[in-house]
Parts: sequence; structure tokens; C-alpha cells
Amino acid sequence: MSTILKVDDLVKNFGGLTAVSDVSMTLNDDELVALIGPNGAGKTTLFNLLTGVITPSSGAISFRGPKGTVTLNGKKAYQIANLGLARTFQNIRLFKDLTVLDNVLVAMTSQYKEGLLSTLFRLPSYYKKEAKIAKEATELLAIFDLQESVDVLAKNLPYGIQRRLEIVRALAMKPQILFLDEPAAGMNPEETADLTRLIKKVQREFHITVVLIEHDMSLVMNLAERIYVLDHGAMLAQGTPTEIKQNPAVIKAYLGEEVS
Amino acid sequence: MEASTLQTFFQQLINGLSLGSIYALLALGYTMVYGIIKLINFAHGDIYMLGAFWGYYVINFWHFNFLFALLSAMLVGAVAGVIIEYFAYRPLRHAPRITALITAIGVSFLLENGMSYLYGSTPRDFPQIIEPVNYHVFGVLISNIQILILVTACLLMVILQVIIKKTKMGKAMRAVSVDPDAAELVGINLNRTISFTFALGSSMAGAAGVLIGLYYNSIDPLMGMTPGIKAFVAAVVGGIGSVPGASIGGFLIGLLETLVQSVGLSAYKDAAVYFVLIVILLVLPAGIFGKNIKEKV
Amino acid sequence: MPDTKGGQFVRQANYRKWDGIMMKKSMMKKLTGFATIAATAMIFAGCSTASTTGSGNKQTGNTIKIGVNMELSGAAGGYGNQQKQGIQMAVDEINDAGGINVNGKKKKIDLIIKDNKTATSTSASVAAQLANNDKVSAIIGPATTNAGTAQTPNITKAAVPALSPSATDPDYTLQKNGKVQPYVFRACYQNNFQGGTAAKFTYNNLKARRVAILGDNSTDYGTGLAKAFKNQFKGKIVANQTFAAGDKDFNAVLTSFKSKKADAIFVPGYYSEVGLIINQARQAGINVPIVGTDGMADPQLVKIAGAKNATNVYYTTPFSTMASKKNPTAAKFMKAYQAKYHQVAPTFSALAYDSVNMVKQAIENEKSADSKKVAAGLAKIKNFDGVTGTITIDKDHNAQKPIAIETLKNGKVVNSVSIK
Amino acid sequence: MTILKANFKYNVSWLIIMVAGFYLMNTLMLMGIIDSFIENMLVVIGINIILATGLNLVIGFAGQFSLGHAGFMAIGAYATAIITTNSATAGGFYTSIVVGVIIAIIAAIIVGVPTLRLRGDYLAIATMGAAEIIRIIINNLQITNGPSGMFNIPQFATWPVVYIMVCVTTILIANFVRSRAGRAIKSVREDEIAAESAGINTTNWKLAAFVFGAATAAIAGSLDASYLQTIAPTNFGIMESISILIIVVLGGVGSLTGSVVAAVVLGILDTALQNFGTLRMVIYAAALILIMIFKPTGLLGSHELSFKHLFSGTKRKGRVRS
Repeated sequence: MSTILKVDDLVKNFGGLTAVSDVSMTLNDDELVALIGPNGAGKTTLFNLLTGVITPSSGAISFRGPKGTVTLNGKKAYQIANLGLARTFQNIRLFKDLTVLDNVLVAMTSQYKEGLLSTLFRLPSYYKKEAKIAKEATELLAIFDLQESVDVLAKNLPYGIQRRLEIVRALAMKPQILFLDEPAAGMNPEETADLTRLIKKVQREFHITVVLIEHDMSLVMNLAERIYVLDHGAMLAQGTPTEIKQNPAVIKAYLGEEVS
Repeated sequence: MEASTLQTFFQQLINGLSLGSIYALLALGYTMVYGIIKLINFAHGDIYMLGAFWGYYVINFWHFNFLFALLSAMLVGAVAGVIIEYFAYRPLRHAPRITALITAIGVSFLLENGMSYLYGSTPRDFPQIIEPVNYHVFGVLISNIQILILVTACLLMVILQVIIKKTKMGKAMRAVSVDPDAAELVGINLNRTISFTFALGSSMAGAAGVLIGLYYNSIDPLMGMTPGIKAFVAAVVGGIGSVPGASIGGFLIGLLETLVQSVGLSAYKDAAVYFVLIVILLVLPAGIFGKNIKEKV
Repeated sequence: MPDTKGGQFVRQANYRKWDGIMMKKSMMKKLTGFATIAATAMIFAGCSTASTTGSGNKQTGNTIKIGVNMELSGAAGGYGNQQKQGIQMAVDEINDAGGINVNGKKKKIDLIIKDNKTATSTSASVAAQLANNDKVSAIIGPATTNAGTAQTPNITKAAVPALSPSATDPDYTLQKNGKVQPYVFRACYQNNFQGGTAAKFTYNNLKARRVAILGDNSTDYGTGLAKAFKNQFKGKIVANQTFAAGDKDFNAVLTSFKSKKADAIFVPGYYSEVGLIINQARQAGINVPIVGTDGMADPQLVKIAGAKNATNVYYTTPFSTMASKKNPTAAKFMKAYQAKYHQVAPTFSALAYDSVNMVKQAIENEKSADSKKVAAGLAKIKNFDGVTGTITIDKDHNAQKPIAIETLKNGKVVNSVSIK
Repeated sequence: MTILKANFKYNVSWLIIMVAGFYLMNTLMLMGIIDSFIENMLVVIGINIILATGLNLVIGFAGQFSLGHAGFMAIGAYATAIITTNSATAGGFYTSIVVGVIIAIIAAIIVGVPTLRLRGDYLAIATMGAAEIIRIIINNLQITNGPSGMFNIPQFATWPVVYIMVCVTTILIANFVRSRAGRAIKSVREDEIAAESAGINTTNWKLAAFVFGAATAAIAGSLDASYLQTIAPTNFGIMESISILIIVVLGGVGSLTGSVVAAVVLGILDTALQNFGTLRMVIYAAALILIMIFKPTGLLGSHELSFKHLFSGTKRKGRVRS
């Protein structure tokens, strides 16, 4: 087990407000990590920092990619994504007016090239590429039982399926780390159970590191190998589910918040 | 006709400020309407034209005095604004914004060409109800009408600011501009608030029509086109949605145009305005006074 | 290690290289394919495509069709509608008198008016319709040079003459090689003539040596005249500034003129803006002579400028209230216009009125309303007695007529000087 | 190879339609049913199709609200006017199109790199400003003959040339839209943040669409100058950009077929209104408002005419029957 992502003393200030202060963490290959904490603890902000949606005020993020270790600070979101860090969003952000297939194909954009000439004049190589990439995407969709809805517009899918599609889209990036931001939000227990199986499957079959933000504690305890707890922008604790369950600071911060 | 450099400078400053106050007057209405329904109300410049024509008729045929002409033109502007909103924009409130924009352009075309059709497109002279008087202050010329426009522009700006900040309707307007759905949930009458905003903004244009007609002494059905676009630029530069921003933007554009012309580059005065617009937007994407709202992820 | 579909998916084959090779091959194939398509397209374009060439419109009916291609809406709509009034009046007068005498037979005019909305493409389309579908004998219009040049190809193809009341660009009636356009005529001065006259007048009569120019930069009219003035003025041009149609505020430029010690200001433009310039110049205490051209010769000018301000103002014109006293044709026109439209006739209406009567003259001289004959007749017009003076069409199809310079004082024309 | 065969059917269908359209028009012209007036209308419609599909690429597919299309059209028009006036050969004409396209691409990059950071109406007003700057520069240059514009431009853009150009640009835009590039720009339109997180370099793709749109506008400008043989800076003002925008919105933002249909409808309407004089623009404006109120998503919404759908539609029916 070696470290794939290392975060050192990460800080993010919004004006006078410190949303994330001195957060350090490490992620290893092929592990399933949960990030928990009360509302407003800065979990999504941390995700946004790691995936380049917002830039950190200070601190360092280093990632061991296929081409050696790189620093992610200051890199654009699309560059970070193409390095192998994919994500989903708390409020689903699918390409609503595109089909299910196109949603997945978009995520594969940087994995292939269609020359300008072959695109504009529809040379045979264009058809070949399109067919090949569509086949890949359909296969991926099939793994998640979405093969029947390839031509459906994303906005017409039921809510739970939309969440699933967002995960598929992220996987289409062929990521090394997958960040899931509250994947079970708004789901009923049955859907949550499905999702739990899905995440396990993803982690097992694709051999990637999965980090998830989740409020559903049963899901977290059931899935996560390790847990990070964030409170008021700072890292409160980390450890295995059993350790976290017994950590007095966590219980105080977390339950205290939840009760009030 | 000789003048010292300093006198010329102050004269140009006065020229710039009076031109700027005209843009500011129009930009106020633009900024209010945009602030509340995020629509570039292309027809705003044409309501200004309607105000000018109304002033022309009531002064010439009903012999209104200046104040009544001004107030009635504001009323006409307000009514026109509300009617346009009711028939042309309200049905499209949930349509794509670009559709509403095209409708606004359509309304603008309709007013311009409708007036051309009814009254001809030849420019008319505006009745000189206030005799222009020039004051010489240290060799700098300033006319009573220039002062009147400048004072009116500032006064209206203050009144608007008070309405928006202090009154109940103003609060409703601010609420609707932030989140119309939430505003409706807390019991704000959306339609009435938007109508009120149109009435207020359009009455500014009506007033501007009379004032500018009086100042330049020339009105025609297409008079709203160019100043309309310039005023919108002024509102954007100032930060659209912001009342002080619209005024500052107006004065800025007026002064800039004057500066460019005074150095002999009159052929490029519009180009300079657009260039400054682009530069300001690049540095301050929401204009000088605008709040840059980032999308929440 | 469990190897599943997902695993295969992640461990992608290194297919890029292979793809590159394939692409080169198929590119070659497809390029040849594309060349074939392109060649086919060329063949389409090359052979047997239809094109229309006319031999002119013959007029055999009991009426004579005259088309009007005019700016009735859009930027120049105001000027276009003034011209339309002049045209309408001329046609009504002719028809009331029985019509045009074609080889002994009186034929009434069937006027077909179309709007080109001050757009070149629409002007071309209007001209095509008038010439080919309506089969007119001649076209009056358009008012502006740009709309006029846009119709030239279509009327030339159809061999229908077009007479513009007010297109002033010197090259308007000329082809690229300098030869005259066979079917293009105008009833107004061209810029070089008028600008030159204004320059001479400013130098010789007003004795001005330092002139500031403030011209309309949104039309060929303003820039063309400014250029002509600059080329032919013997004194010094101390400032050369411009404005755009629709501008209302000239204070900044006028203030900048103050320090230039100009003896006169030349303002080539139309009355809508020149009226404002006069107004603002006088308000700003600039009392030097203001010289302009026929675009400002409109009764509305004085109203916009204010009668008091319209003093020490000069402009070149073919036609005016003053001239009408000496010219019975003009006097009659002025009176009739006042009666019909309840306003003083503007220059544009007068020019348009003359244009219709020039076409009538051409038809009567040639004893035919066939469009080709009308063109020939227009080219031969000599000493035509028009409202805007005695007109002779020269070899370049320009209207030669005497030019006068009028002086305004307190809004009234007080003097009219003929210039040779 | 089966994929090629399947698509071959659709491509051939389109080709047949285009060639048939050409021969239909040509025959009607030889028969005199299409005279130079209708030809003029068709050419103007064709040029508007190029302009509208190009702008639709930028607005409808990349979601970038540009109001500066006329500026790029002006560049193409002046390139053709200047070059063909000096070298009146077909070679000169085609060179001028290429030159116009290249200059338009450069201008689009200069304009687009800074302004495409802006969103919505801010982008619209910035691009409008940029186009006005282009127009004002042309208005004050010697080589462009200032406000007088240029006339006596030799005519190389006869109707077959325009027809072929309309077909070619429409095919290129349609192909672009339905490719990897098209998906990328559509994802930018749908959700910029999600697109970035899916590895899309949004800045570059926005610019690509903007530049492509500008290039086609330049082609339209070249054809316009060469067909009408006269141009002036006033042809390329804000109003021209707006009238192209109107075609796009009327047809349906995001529907190329819609742009074509709207260009035809408005072209015919515009021609029919020539007889109404001053009333023309009143009727036009009223029609515009009414269409927008009753059909807010445009004539075709975001639907496209597609043989793929037509064919698969019949196939599905067939299956039900059997």
C-alpha cells in the first residue's frame, strides 16, 4: 500500500472566513476512505480544493500519477481531472440535455483524438473512432445496468439513476481516485443499499481509491476502511471506523451538532 | 474665440458631466429592470423617445408648463413600461432568457417604427419652454439646462436609492432580484413588484426624454437607439443592478467620450467607449459596483 | 486478481499508435474521395447554370411603370420619405394632366414604390423585382450611395435606368475602369463639385484662411465632401473631426475648436445633426461662419438650430426659397408642396420631384417608354427646366446645374450668391 | 466496415438532396420561373443560413452568447472586396475567402481569449463592443474606402457558388457538432464546472467554437460582398448582428435545421414586406414579438432533421407490423 495523494497544511480563506484550515491527509492505493463532519465543516470545500474547482490559499497537494509525482496546486480543474482525479457533485451536475451515452463520452474526450479534417469531412477514421469509443462507453454503462437508457436525455432519468450515471461519468475518466460527494443524498434506504453495493463493486473491480463524503453513518461504517473527520474546517480525527466511533472528540463535535 | 488651457479643461469637464448625466439618467432605468428580471430591456431607449414625444405634444398643444410636462412624461413612461412588461415580457418569464431578449428587441423595433409610421422620421424641434441662459463662471460656460439635467440626474439617483433601501417595495424588489421563487414563498407579490420596477425605471426614461429634448432641441423616433445602447454600456460598466453604479458608469462614459473628442479622435469615440467597457469587464467582471456572484459548487 | 470487464476497461490497450497508422491510410483514401466531390461541385458550377440577361423592358400597355427603390425605413428613412413625397407629387401632377406623351399618346404613370430599409441587400432585391417582375421603364432612387451601388448590377443586367435624387459619391455613376455606368444617373451634385464650391466660397468670399471641419463620418456624403473640401481649400485646415449620424452632443468637439483659432467651420452633413451643431456652437459662444452643403438645406434646420443661432450660416444648394423667387418652376413647386403636405418643401423632395420629371422628359424626347430608350433619353437631357435649376446630364451621367450659396441670418435666407 | 455502410446511407441521402436541390433550382432558372429577383432572395437566404448556423454553433451549442457576428462578417467582406478589386480572377476570389477566414480567425482569437471568460449578457455586450470596434476601424481606414464603402466589386459569388458554400459550411458545422468536439462544447454549455471536472478544457473549447463561428461568418461576408458587389461599414453594425441573432433564436437555439428554416422564413417575409414601405418594420416587429410569445423555444426548439431518425423510425414501425 503506497500513498497516492498527499495533502499538507491546506488552507482556504474566503475573505475573512477560513473554510479549510491546515488540513493534512494522505490517501493510499485502492482504499475506500470516508470524509465526515457536521454541516458546514468544509468537506465539499476540501473536495473542491483537491479537484481544482477552487484554488487553495496555501498548502500543498501532491499526487503520484502514472508519470511520477506532481503538485496539484495551481493546476486547473480539467488538468487535475485528466491526471486521474474524478469526482461527483453534491447537487447532481449531469449534462442534462445530452444523452446518457454522450454524458459518458464527454468524460472520455481527452482519451482519444479525432483529427480536425476527419471530423469535419467525416473520413472513415472518424466513424471508426466514434464506433470504438461508443462501444467502450456502452460497455461501461452496461456494467452499471444503464445500457437500456443510452439514448435517454440525462434530465429524463429518475433521481437515483442520475446519481449512478454521474458515478459512471466519473469512472469513464479512468481515474485513480474517485471523489463522491454525498452519493446517497436524497435516496431511500433501498436505493442506498443498492448504492453501497455499487460503490463496493466499483472499488473492487476498478482498483481505484474512493473517497466519499457522507452523512449516512450506517453507509460510512459499512463501507469505509478509514475515516477522516472534519470540523470547522480543521481535521478533527482520523482512523478506522471502530476508532472513530469511540473517539470522544468526534462524538462531542458530531453528535453535539446533530442534536442541536 | 480663444481660451486658456485651464478654461478649456474645465469647459470639457462640464461638457463631459452634462453628457454623462444624460447617460446616467437612462442607465438608471436599465439597471433597475436588469437587476430584477435579468433582461436587457432593449425598449428602454424607446420609452425615453416616447417621453420626449409626449413632452413635445403636451407643451405644444396643451401648453403644459415644464414641471407638468416632466411629471406627465414620467407617468406616460411608467404606463408604457408596465404595459410592455405585461404583454411582452410577462408571458416569457419562464422562457429562455434569450427569447425574452429577442422580444425586447421586437418591442424596440415596434416602438421605433410605429412612431416613424405615425409621425414620420424627420427630426422635430422641441418647444423651448425654458429659455436657455448661459452662465459664465471664470470663463467657463454652463447653461441653466445643463445644471437642471445634472441636478435631476443626481436627485433621481438619490430618490431611487432611498426607495430601494428604505421602503417596503424596495425590499421586495431586492428580494425578487436575489431569488424570485424564494421571494414569492415569503409572500411577496412577484407580478406587482416587477410591474413597480418597470414603472419606476420607465418613468426615469420618460423624464429623460423631456429633459434631453429640451437640452438638444431635437427629437425623432430613432433617438433612443444610440443612447439606449450607450446607457446600457454605462450600466454594465457601473455594475448592472447597482443604482450608484449606473450613475458612475454614465458619468464615466460621458467624460470618456468628451476626452476622446477633445484630443481630436472623434472618429474613434465609440470605439474607445467599447474598448474601456471590455477592459473594465475583464478586470471587474461584474462592473465597478457589481457583486461578482460565484456559482456554488 | 479478479479480472473483470471493469479491469479490462481501465487497462486500456495502447491503441493510439495503431490508430495513427490507420488514419494515414484512410486519409489518403478519403482525400481522393473528397477531391472527386470537389471536382463534381466544380462541374456543377461550371456548366449550364442559369443566368438572366435582359434586353430592357418594353412598355406596351396603356400605362408607364416607374419603380421607386427608396429608404422608407431604417437609418435614412427620414430622407427617403421626403423624397417619396416629392416623387408622389410629381406623379400626381403628371397623371392629373393626362400622363406622359409617348409618341402622341398620353399614358399615365403607374408608380410602384418599394422600401429598401436602408440596406444594400434589400436594395439589390428591390431593384431586381422592379426591373424583372414589375418590368418598369425606369427606377427613381435610392437616396443613398451605398443602396444605389447595390442595385447597379441588377438594373444593368436588366437594362433599366435608375436615377438617384441624392447619391453624391463621385464614383457612383462610374464603373471600375472609369467608364460611365450605362444605366446609372443622378439628379444631384457630386461631392467634388459641391465640396470644391464650398471651399472656394469660404476662401474667396468669406476670406477665411483657417478652417475646422466637422463632418458626418457615418455616410459617404459627409466624408466625401470633407475630402473634396480639404483637397480644394487653399487655406489651412486646422482641425478635422467627425461625428456619426444620430449624435446629439457636439460640445466637446466645438470646445476643442475654440483653441484652434479657426475663421470658419465646415460642416458637411445632414440638417438633423448640422442643426444641432449650429445650436451648440452659438451657445458655446462660437460665432465664426459655419459653412455647409445641400444636406442641410432643409426648413427643419433653422427650427433645430434656433432662429437666433442660425446666423452667419452658409450652404451650397441647387434650390431654395430664395431661388424660387427667380425660378417660376420652383415657385410653382413650393406652392403646390405647401398646399399638399402643409410644410415647406425640403431639398430632398425637390430633387426627387425633378427626378420624375427628368424621366418624363426622357420618355417624351425618345417617344418611347422602353427602358433602354429611357436610359438613352436621360443621357441626352439638356437644359431641363427643373425645380433645382436648369439641368444638363453630362457624359458621366452627373447633373450639371448652377449652384448657389445661401446665407442665413436669424433663421432667414438673406442672400443668395450664384457661383460659377 | 458495417458502420461505414450504415452511415453511407444517410450521407448519400443528404448528397442526393443537395444535388437534387441544385438541379431543381437550376432547371427553374433555365425555365425562367426563378428570375433574378427570386435568385437574389435565395442568395440572401443562403448567406443568412451560413451566418445563422455559424452563430448557432457559438450560442446554441457552446452556450456562449455572442453579439459580434457582424464584425467577423465584415472582415470576410472587406478581404474579398479589396483582393478581388485588385485581382479580378476566380483565383483571387477564392484566395480572398481564405485570407478573410484567416484574418477572422486571428481576430476571433484576439477577441475571444480575453472575453470568453465572461458569461451571458456580459459576454454579449463585450463581443458587441468588439465587433463595433472592428467596424469603426474599417470605417476610418483608407484601404477600405471609409464610410463610402466599396463598390464595383467583381461578381464571382454567383448563385451556384453560394449554394455550394452553403452546403459545405452547413455540413462542416453539422459534422463538428456531432463529434468529439461537439460533445465537448455542448458539455461546456450544459455545465461548465462539471465539464471542467470531466477533463474538458472549457476555455479552449469555447474558443474553438467561437473561432469556427467567426470563420464561417467571414465566408458569408465574402459571398455577400462578391454577390452584391457593394459593401459599406454600416452593413455590419449592431443591427446586423442582432438580425442574425433573431434568425438563430427564431429557428431554435441549438437546432441547425431551425436556423435554416428561420433563415428561409424570414427571407421570404422580408422580401414580401418590401411593398409595405414604412409599415414594413412595424409588421416585422409585431411578427417577431408574437412568434416569440407563442413559440418561446423557436420554430424547431432543439430538434434536428435527421435521416438516421427518419430511417430508424420507419424500421421500428416495420418491426411492429411484422
